[in-house]
Amino acid sequence: MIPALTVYHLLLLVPAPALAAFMVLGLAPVFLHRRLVMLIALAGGTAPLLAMTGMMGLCLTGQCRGVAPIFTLQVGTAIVDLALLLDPLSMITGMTVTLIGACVLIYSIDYMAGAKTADLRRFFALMNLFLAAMLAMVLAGDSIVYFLGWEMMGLCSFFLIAYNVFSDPAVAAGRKAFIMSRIADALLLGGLLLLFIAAGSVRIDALIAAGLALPEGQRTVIALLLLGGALGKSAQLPFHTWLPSAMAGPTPVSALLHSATMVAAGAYLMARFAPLLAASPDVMLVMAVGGALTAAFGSMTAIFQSDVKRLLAFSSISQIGFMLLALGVGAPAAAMAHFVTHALFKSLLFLAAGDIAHSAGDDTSIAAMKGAASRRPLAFAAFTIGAASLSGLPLVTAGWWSKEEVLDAVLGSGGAGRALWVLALLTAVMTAIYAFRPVLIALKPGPVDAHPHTPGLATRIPLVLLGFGSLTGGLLVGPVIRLLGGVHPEMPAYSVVVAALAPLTGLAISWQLSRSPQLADWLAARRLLRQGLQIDVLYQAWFVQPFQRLVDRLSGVHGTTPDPFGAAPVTMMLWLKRQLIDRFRSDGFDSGWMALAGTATPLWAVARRSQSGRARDAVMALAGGTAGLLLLGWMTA
Amino acid sequence: MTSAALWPGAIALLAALMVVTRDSIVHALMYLVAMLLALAAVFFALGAGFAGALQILIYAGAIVAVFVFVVMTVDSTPEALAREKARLRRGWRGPALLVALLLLPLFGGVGIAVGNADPVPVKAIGALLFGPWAIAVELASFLLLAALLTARHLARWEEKP
Amino acid sequence: MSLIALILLPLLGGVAALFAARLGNNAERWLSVGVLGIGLVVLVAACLGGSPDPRWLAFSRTPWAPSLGVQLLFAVDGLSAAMLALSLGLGMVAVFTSWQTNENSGLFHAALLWTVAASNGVFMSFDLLVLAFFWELMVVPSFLLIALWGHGAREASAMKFLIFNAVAGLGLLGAVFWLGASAPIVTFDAFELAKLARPAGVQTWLLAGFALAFVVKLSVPPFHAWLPDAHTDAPTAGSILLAGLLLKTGAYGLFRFPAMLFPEGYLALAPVGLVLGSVGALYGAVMACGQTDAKRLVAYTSVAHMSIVLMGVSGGVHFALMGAAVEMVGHAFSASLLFFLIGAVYDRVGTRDLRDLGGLQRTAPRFAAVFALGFSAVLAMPGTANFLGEALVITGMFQVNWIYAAIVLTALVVSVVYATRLLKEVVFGEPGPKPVTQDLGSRELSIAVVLGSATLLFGLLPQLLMTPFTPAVDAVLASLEAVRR
Amino acid sequence: MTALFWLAAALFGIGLFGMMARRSLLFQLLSMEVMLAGPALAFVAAGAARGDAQGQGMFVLILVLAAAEVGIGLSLYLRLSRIADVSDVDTISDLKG
Amino acid sequence: MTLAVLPLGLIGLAAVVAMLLAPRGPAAAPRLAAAAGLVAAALVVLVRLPAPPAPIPPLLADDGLARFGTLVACLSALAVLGFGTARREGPALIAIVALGAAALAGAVHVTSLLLGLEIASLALVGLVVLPLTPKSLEAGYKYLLPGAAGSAALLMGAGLAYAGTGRLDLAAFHGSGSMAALATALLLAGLAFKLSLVPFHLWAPDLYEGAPPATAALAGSAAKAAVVIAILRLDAIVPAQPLWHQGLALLAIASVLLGNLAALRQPSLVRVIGYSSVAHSGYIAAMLSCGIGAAPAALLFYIAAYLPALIAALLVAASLGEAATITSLRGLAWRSPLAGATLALALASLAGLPVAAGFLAKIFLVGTLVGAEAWPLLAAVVIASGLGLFVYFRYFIVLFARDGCVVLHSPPPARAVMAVCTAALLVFGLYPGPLFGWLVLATR
Repeated sequence: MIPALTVYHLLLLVPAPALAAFMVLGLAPVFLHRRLVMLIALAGGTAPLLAMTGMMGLCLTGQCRGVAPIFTLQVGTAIVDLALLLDPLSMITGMTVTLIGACVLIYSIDYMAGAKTADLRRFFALMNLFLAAMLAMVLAGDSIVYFLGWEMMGLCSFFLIAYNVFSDPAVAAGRKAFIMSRIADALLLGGLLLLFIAAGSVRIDALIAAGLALPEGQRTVIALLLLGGALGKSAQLPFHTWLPSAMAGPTPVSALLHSATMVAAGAYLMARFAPLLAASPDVMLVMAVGGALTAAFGSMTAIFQSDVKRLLAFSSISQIGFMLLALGVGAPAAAMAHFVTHALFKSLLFLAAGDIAHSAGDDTSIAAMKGAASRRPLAFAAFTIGAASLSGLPLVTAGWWSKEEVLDAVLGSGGAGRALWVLALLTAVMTAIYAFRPVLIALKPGPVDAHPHTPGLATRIPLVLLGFGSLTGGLLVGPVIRLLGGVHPEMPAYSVVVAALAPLTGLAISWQLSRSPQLADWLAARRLLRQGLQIDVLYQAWFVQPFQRLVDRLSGVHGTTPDPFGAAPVTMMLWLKRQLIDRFRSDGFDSGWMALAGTATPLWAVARRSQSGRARDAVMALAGGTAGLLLLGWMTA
Repeated sequence: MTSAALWPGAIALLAALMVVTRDSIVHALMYLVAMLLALAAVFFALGAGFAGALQILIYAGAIVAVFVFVVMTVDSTPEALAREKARLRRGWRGPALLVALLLLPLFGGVGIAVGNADPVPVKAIGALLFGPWAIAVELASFLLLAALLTARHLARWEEKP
Repeated sequence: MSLIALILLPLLGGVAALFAARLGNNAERWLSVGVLGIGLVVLVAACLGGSPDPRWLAFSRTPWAPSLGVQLLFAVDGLSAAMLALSLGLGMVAVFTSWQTNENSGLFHAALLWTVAASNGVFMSFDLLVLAFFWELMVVPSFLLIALWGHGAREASAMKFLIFNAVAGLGLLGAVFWLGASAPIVTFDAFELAKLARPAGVQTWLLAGFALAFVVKLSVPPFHAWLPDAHTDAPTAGSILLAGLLLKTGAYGLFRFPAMLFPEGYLALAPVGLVLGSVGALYGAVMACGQTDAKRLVAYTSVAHMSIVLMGVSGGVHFALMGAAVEMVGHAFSASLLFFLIGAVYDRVGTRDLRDLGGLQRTAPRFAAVFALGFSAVLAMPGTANFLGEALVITGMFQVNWIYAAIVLTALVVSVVYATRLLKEVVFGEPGPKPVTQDLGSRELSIAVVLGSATLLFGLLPQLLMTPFTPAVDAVLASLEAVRR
Repeated sequence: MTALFWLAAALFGIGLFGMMARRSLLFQLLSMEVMLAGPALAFVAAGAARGDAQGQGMFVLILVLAAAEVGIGLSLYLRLSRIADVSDVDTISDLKG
Repeated sequence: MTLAVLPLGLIGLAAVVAMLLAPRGPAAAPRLAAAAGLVAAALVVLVRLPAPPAPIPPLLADDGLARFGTLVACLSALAVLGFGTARREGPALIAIVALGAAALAGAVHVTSLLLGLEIASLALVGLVVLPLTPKSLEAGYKYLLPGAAGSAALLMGAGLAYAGTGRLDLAAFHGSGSMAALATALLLAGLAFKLSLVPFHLWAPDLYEGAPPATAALAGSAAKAAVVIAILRLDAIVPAQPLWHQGLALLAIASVLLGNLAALRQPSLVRVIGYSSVAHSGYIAAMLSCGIGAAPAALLFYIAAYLPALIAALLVAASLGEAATITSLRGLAWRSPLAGATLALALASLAGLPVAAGFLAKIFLVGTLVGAEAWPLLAAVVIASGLGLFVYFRYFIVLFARDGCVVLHSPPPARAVMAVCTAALLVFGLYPGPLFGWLVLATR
């Protein structure tokens, strides 16, 4: 049953170290010293990067398409064969995930120094489990391992958001995130299973082939289900409300999960099933328009945010909107390129923001960033590079190259492409505005460092690494697109110039905003916009409260279960008792059995009274019975 | 032959009614004797001489005699009689209805077409009782034995159970 | 011959436990564990020992009361072997969990062993009268377990449990006797009766009798009223047996006999099963969200999971049936794990009210870790047997009708709501008024780890379950196929 | 002949009425006698109509039965009269419910 | 011909000898005499099992039913003797009741039917009033008086049947005219009284409470079994009358429901057993009304399963001395395991749950009803068994309660009878093969 070993079985080595670290940290019942915990976590976090670079080497030297089967199983007529897959898409995403993962874990060694050992163990165990799950999903060659990784990420995100178990908002945010992502998982599971029925096998390529062979209507349904799964996981409209509240988790979690890797899983899903989606144009259109709208909505709401982490959260929503826009217009290569660069500069922004917040006594509001430039020069510089790359300052930053690819792809896609291009440009401007607001505020003079201690080496290395990546990442964009087989469309000159001008105008507007105080107050006043058009409140009213009312009615507000459906037989009997029996005034009966025998007890009282104990009644009963029988006999003779 | 039996039958019916409705037990007992004798007359009319004789000898003689001994113990003071009459007044409608309900089908359903045959000689009854029915007579003796044992046990004077 | 030992051993073991209680120092506990252990060994030996009929792992037929047409006809295939192992294994877990209860522990262990013996009987016997005998026998010892060692309004709940199941059993009794008596030569051998053709209308009636008993035992709404009370007031060991074992007998019965004996009836009543199951799945899940007592919450989750099993069984397609079988095993482990853990909290804190619990993450980290395992199992997280079962059922439902699949998916989503609520109330947050002071002992931890790892084992290596179940599923499909055409 | 059977039925009815209506134990015993007279008459009449000895044979058995019942009835009456008000049998009813 | 009557003769002899020894000899002498006679009679029946039937022409048959009836009568009388509470005339009366039951079981003629019934009833009156306490006297009175009315009704029926057909064997009730219908109605009324079917049942609970438990056991076992056998014989001849089956069905539904309902909250155990005897008569009547007459083995098995349970339960009640109420029974299983186990098993058997023979009895009951598709009856039986479960298991729990200070004194023979009854319930429940086989043979 275990197939012959091939070189691709090395793929198993990529998620293995992280899984091993989780096993040791999470489940081993032995006491681990604090330093040992950090060491294991670090090993578990960085080893996948090495393994992945090994696989990248293999991929670059030509054999970039290989499948490593794990085991096969016969279920009825279908064959269930689990396998890992190495192809350009999984290699690029894998490399990004391992790189960002390593950086964040190194950073969190220093960042989480304050936590107790037990909590630290739990934190690192979950981070490593997340890493293993994400890598499992990325490298999965079949839908079962894929879905296993997909759901495990949701579970880790719940536990990590609710890491600080004592703060109720964090736990509530965790529950909200898990429930909404579970809705998405349900849709995805539906789609995958429908494909499994059609394909009779779980291999993704077989699924896609079977999907293409399906009739038009069924294929659209499956594509919509997969899209639903992607939208939910990547916090796109209409499933976006959980991401801003997920910021309640620690910053490394936000950096790794809720910005770079997990939320982009939706885009990866769409890229993985791109051929199937391409075959249903209307779903592509929905994805493109949805992506563009989410991008615009995300960037617009980000402008009005008062907390830097929520600002970055809305920025992630917006940037992933860009990726889905690119996928929607049929350019998965551009989307994945933007995914790589976005992972780099967004995690940089989060890590830098985290360090600045540390210096301001863990207050992540933008106002608290005043004077950050002087307090934490390196973090400030990193944040500035990140912001530049996010807004896509021309030529100098990685963000520019990948956004340029996306904009070109949108423009070149014809049809609705032109309108979407204009919307994308407008979003680019707004992105620049919200990106540079915190930078400009940080330049203003501010209070001295709350607890002065120069950040350790563990904080500085990731910032430098990611900063360098955000700047030179652009060089990677070309080879990535070529590797993914994307075609570089020839664009008219004016599009490049306009794309370059957009971030600059955004920077200028942002400069104006930081200068005039009344504009700043106007911004602060816009509460409606800050809460993202209060869609969250809307969901609360439409979905959560009615569900809660239903639950309370069914199971009783204080939980003493009337359980109407279960008690139906008993309530019916009680009703019958009231109608038929209560006319006989029966004497008292002890309460212990009342609940159960309530229905039968008055009947018993009637029966008992019939037992009057007088002999004459016995004879009368006998006479009555005989008369009855005689009449019956006489009639039926 | 059956028409000759009708008159004593009517007397028996009347006597039975009186038995049940009298206040004093002695009067009731007297009417019971009258009923039994009337029935004996019916039996003779029907040619069942043996049955009639038995009726007079054992039923009217022995059983009623036992009754008389027991009746002696009853105090028939005037207020006891009044109480008895009052009780009867109150409670007779229910039982009367039940009995009427019971007799309705009986009267409706009963119908004997067969005529009358010559009287049955006593010898035939003896042959029957000590022929095929011998076991029945033995069993009857055990019935009486059981009654004897019970009566003796009940009538014991000293309290020792 | 050895198959009868699987019943005699626990029965006589129970009687012996009654007297062993006087010897003191846990004599009856080690006796019970010993008996169950030997039972497992006998089971494995029987299964490997091969049998005359290739279809069955082990087969034994011994005439018992020829005048009545009754014989001890035991046959074990993959599904029954799994159920028997489950029954013996959970019996052992139940014995270990109640290592402290010392009131009349002789009768306690006797009742435990008799319940296991009775359910072994149900899982093995193919003579319908013997099946009915063991079916009704299961009720009495579990009634004792709840009534004497339970807490709260235990007698009322025990009585409710007894009346619901025994009266429902009447349906089975009537159908069984009439089925046997109407055969040309009076016999209760299920295989012979399966061969006799019967008109569809009669089959539906008979199946209704059978199904009533099984569905009430499976606790699918509206017949589930006894489950929450029985679970809330049962002792931990009782809950484990009730959830892990008794519910499974209902599921096993629905899996095995309807298709074999009444194929047309099965096809006629399948839609009813599907509708009942889908209503139950949603109703159980929603009810679970509203509970304030932890055990009641888990009880309602059992109602939901068992309704999904009912849907799987009435699906009539390969995936649905296989999913139902896997879900039966998965739910046994996950429900037992959660009941065990909640029982452990109750022993320490004295209350199961969710409003008073909490803060276990800080005070009992080991407990929190294992509870997370149980949490992910009840949540049907991929990698657990529950997910495998439910995913297969959903696939089956897609083949039957996509609405049913949508309902199971919704139930899957709602399961997150009550699972996270349970976790939030028990593990997260500030410790309640009576905090749990001392973490899980090594005995308790080993039990929890065994149950948890079993769920993961069958989740990650599904072939351990699926390959043995395939012949059972194929048999059901074959009998349906013969009729469908 | 049918008139005789009506009479038998009537006697049986009157006996039954006596048992139910009268409150005194002795009257109930008397009514028992009247009641048994009914079937006795029926059997004798039927036997006579057919000229068959079995009718009178049954009469003998009924006689035996009546004697036995009177025996037990009266001795019970004497025993009960010591412990309860035998003139009103309704008072003898502490076994009930 | 003589061999068939030998058992009856032996029991009669035992009765007479016991009567003679009663006043003078040592207290145990009458008991031993009666027991010896009964054992001898039982042995004779067992020895003659394979022998061909040797009926006594008009009155008594000697087929399987008669032998089963005689055997049951002897065994239950022996068990009641085992109670050890019968004084002075007790053993003689017990023997006479056994004689009556044996005669009734064999009766194929109106005379033997009447005599069997009356011997059993009047001897029972004697046994009821044995302790001469006010309660027992009242119970005796309440059994004698309606009993006399019942037997008069039966006689009236027989008279009409004889008038109509001129025959006195059981076939007299055959025929479709109104005379035969009225005769059958009166006959059914008489027999229903003896079976304590509702509305003729009012004497049963009072008798079970007032009389000593030994007498109640005898009434419930020997007398009832013989009446059921008599009805079985009639059922084979009489069914021409629609009244017979419809009447039985109506009586059955009433007794099954009222029997269980009235016992719901009864504090006293003996009264519960009284009501359960009414209910079980209802179950038996239900089976009879569904034409069990064709294959009576199931009904005989029902009796064989019901009797030990009834005797065992009453035996435990007897050995408790003062009234066995739900409070005084607490913790019986821990105080004296044998009595506790016996009562628990008896209750489970009456409720119809496995291990005890009652389970198979319930299967036959429900199976017959389903077979005859008598849905109203089945509904009544289902509701009744639900209520019954509640009644019996309310006592079942109390047995295992931890508090409670019940004291129990039962002489060795009583403990032996308890053991025998428990063994009987277990063997019939777990290994019914041979018994059912013999019953099928007996009733072919």
